Amino acid sequence: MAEPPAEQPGVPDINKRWVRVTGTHGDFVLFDFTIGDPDLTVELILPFPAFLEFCATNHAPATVEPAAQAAYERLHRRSWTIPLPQRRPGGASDRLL
Amino acid sequence: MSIADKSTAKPRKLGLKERYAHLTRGLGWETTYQPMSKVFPFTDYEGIKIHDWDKWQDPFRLTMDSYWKFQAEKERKLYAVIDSFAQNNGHLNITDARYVNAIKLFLTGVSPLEYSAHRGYAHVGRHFVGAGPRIACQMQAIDELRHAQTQIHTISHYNKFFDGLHDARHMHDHVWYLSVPKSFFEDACSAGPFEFLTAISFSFEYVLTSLLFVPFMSGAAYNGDMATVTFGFSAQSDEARHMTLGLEIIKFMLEQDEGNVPIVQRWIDKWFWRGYRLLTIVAMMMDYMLPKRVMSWAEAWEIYFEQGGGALFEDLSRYGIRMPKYHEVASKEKGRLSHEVWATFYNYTQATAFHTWIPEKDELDWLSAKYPETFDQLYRPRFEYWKEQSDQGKRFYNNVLPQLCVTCQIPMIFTEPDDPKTICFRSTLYKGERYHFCSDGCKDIFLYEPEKYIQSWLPVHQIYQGNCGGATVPEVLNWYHMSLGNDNMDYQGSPDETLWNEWTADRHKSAI
Amino acid sequence: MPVASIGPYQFESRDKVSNFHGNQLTYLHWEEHNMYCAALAYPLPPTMPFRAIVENLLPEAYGYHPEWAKVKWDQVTWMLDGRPFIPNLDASLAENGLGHKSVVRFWTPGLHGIGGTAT
Amino acid sequence: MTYQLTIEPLGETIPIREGQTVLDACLRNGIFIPYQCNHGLCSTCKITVLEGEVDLGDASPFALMDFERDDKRALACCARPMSDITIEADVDIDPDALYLPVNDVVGTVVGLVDLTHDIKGVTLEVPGDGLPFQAGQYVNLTVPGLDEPRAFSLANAPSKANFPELHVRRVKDGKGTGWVHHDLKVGDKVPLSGPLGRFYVRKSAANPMIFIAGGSGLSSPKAMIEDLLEEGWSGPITLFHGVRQARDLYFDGLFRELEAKHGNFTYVPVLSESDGTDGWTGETGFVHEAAIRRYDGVFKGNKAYLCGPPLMVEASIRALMKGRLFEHDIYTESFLTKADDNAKRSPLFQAI
Repeated sequence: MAEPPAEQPGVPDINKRWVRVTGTHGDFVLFDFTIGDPDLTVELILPFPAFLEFCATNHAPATVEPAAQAAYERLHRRSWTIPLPQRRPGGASDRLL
Repeated sequence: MSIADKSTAKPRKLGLKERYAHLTRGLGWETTYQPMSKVFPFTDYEGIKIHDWDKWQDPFRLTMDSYWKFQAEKERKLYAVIDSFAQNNGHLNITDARYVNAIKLFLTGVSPLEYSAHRGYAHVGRHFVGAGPRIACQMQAIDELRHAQTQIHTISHYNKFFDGLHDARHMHDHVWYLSVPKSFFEDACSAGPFEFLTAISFSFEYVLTSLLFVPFMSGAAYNGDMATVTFGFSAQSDEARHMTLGLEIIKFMLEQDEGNVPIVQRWIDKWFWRGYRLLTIVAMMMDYMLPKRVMSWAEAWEIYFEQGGGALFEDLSRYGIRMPKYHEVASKEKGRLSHEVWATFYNYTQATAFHTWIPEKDELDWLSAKYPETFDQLYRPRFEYWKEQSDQGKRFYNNVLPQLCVTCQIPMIFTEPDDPKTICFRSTLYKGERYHFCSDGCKDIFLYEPEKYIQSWLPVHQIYQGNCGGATVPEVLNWYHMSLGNDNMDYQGSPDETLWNEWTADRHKSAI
Repeated sequence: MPVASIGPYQFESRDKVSNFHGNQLTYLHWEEHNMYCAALAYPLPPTMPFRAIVENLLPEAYGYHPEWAKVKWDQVTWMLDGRPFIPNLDASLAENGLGHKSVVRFWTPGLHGIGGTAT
Repeated sequence: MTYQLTIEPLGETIPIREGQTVLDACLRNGIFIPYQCNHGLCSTCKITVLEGEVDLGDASPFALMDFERDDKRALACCARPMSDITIEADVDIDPDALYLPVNDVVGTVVGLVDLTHDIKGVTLEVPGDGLPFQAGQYVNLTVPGLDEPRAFSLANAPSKANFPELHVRRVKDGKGTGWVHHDLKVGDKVPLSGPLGRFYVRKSAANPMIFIAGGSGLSSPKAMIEDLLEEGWSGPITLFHGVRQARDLYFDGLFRELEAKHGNFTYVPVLSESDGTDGWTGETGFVHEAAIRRYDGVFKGNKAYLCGPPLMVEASIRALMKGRLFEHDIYTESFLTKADDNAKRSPLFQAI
């Protein structure tokens, strides 16, 4: 890969990505997704398996807000007992979080 | 110690609220050599009575000074990210080139609305007597302009590689299905300032916008479209401010005068229905256009309207405001909307500035699972039949233009609320002429202000009147600035698909 | 009050019949066959015989449909602008009562679309 | 080590211990800074440090961005003083708030009386300065064996700061109220913390006042009205007290006496379950219905104070709003029990 462009002060590194779980809704995970800089944050929603896949694809470490912790863990536990809808081959590992 | 002692002890600093009031309220004054009614001609005619403009609670106390600072910083980072994606060929990271069709629809259908919103807010920002709402509107006008710009800049990267993105502004003003979003905003912008804010700030930005932005942004992110996610950064962080303006204008009108209540209710009814009809394309985007899907339209409707909106209208009922009229029709339609609309674009793919396709088998299965009560019973056989025919070289085209609804301008494709097999026909006579509607919601809106809607620029009728470049498909496409065989027709066999296959073939090769 | 406005607000219909060069708009819809997503819009001369709709326009538009060949024309029921209607094939559209922007819907008994799904 | 914390725009200066967060110091001194998560994530409690140094603590980079740190912004819930400091916070300047510090005191039970069949009146004695408060505020009471303290409104006039008075209704299966009703004895020592809450009379507004109380929700209005009448408030004051039956009324005699003595005070007891055989000739029905009748449905121009169970408060808010009195002029203290308040609310209203 080519050399990254010369570092400018404060230019966000787009390869740095984070995920912060803010809540759940049924089987969906609500989360903030950040690229490079906390200013660049967007609120997203994905079904739980898609969420895991998304974090893996983006190499984004995830944190869970305390208020969402219990609900998120419930979702996580349930995902072991309910059949997951149509996982695509090569999808993310469930063990990410 | 008494309160009086304290206040004389030392002159206290102004609070943020007071300081903001001083920074804004001074911008309004009583005119002397011209009557106020001449300087502000739009404040009374809608029937809204305001007794005390100072009762306006600034929902978001942001000064221009800090606004510039904050937005400039955000924008700087944003454009750095956009550049970075362009340099890294970000378009190669999307799941499939089919996805870009959602972006084409967004750029031609939604981004121009950001610009319309800019114009609308700039206009009403001039016409409110109160300095509070005036400042809020002016700030939002700038936001909307920034949103339009950011979206155009971001999507311009895709324009280098894919068809259909080359002339969004022209298309928005000409292409048949884009008259739906265009007329929606022109209806709002040609209303008075109070109706405009009810329409856009409240009904659209507050009640319905989550249905557009959250699932759309999630779909973009999940499908690897980080370019679109970048304009999400810009837009979503402003949304919170816009939503508070929507709530404040409603509270303000409802509290200022009892007579405002029925007017506001009628506007909420009207703009709920108009907004809901506008979101039809979002339903289709979510269920059909994302290679990897986020949630079904029905699920989004349940989460964002039935539950989220339910809580809001429960609170509004304290003012005597009820749920928007025909909300129950929208809920009855949630299992059909996206299917009816995608089938419509499949009917008229020859005149559509994005590609259409029959969903793959796993996609049909997803739809069957998400719509257990409607999809297999009503729509799956249709798509399977079309697929079968297409495979035999007999692709279905609808060669006759459809009847349109005079109010929402969508083809009259929607079915009876209680009978999904029968098209819903509604009509009325006004001054001896017939007018047709897709629903009771659209008919009610017409009946209240017929003079406004008898001017509707209905694309089908305009073609027949000879105002759209000619009478043949190539002539009309030419007038649309659409390139036959490139911008329109099926994804299968399109230049987009060919190019994508080449790229991904290269990718596979270089991986080995 | 037809519209809230700051002054007189009177406009002519943008779709008045005189804008259609001697034609009038007619909407045709084959019920229970929603593969065709909406009623079809045609600019037609009011002097045209109704037969031309049945024998020319409809087959051209709907002929693709696998059930079209099975339509039993003697059993078809019609509705014009919301009222039951029996067309006189040899009379003109105007003589049949079709005006500007009339809607003609028709039902073909026994034919309920592909797989009975109104497709 | 203790520093001085000055809060602008109030101009109030309060003590803050080393290691104590700015938010904690403010709340403990009756200064309400809006906050939500209380651990550095949500940024609701963002402040500006005008003078002095703070340790920003564990504020999330999401909630407090770099350029904001450069601009001397901080999150009150994480910031700890490193010197005397002056901050500016988004506090509403409320001319009626006294910003009294929260004290932890121990009261001795000096009076226990059955006010009704299910409401116990508890009078405590707190020596020294007592428990200064603004009429309408509440205290937290530590109940043996319970982790969370229980909140009770103070029913005495603030002039009797040495004798805090609480009205405790027996909640079915409620551990805290059960303890008060069955175990508490005269002479017992009870740890209290207070005053708390932002429910107090907006005297600066000078509007006529309506108090609507339900059941044991009479405690705050009693303190507020006694306080107003003691200091010679001359504006109209109307108290509606809604209960089920005549046996549920208490301090009925006191309020009738006050009504006779003060021309500006009106007392309206309302029975919702009067069956006509009890000889009751006063108002019947729900308390908000009585208010609608008395005011002919028009509430504009008043200030309303509502105190009681959530259903009563909600019904009263609706009645007041229908009578054109809105959020700005309505103050509420809802008595939530564990089961209440799961209903989803929109952000349309902040205070009611």
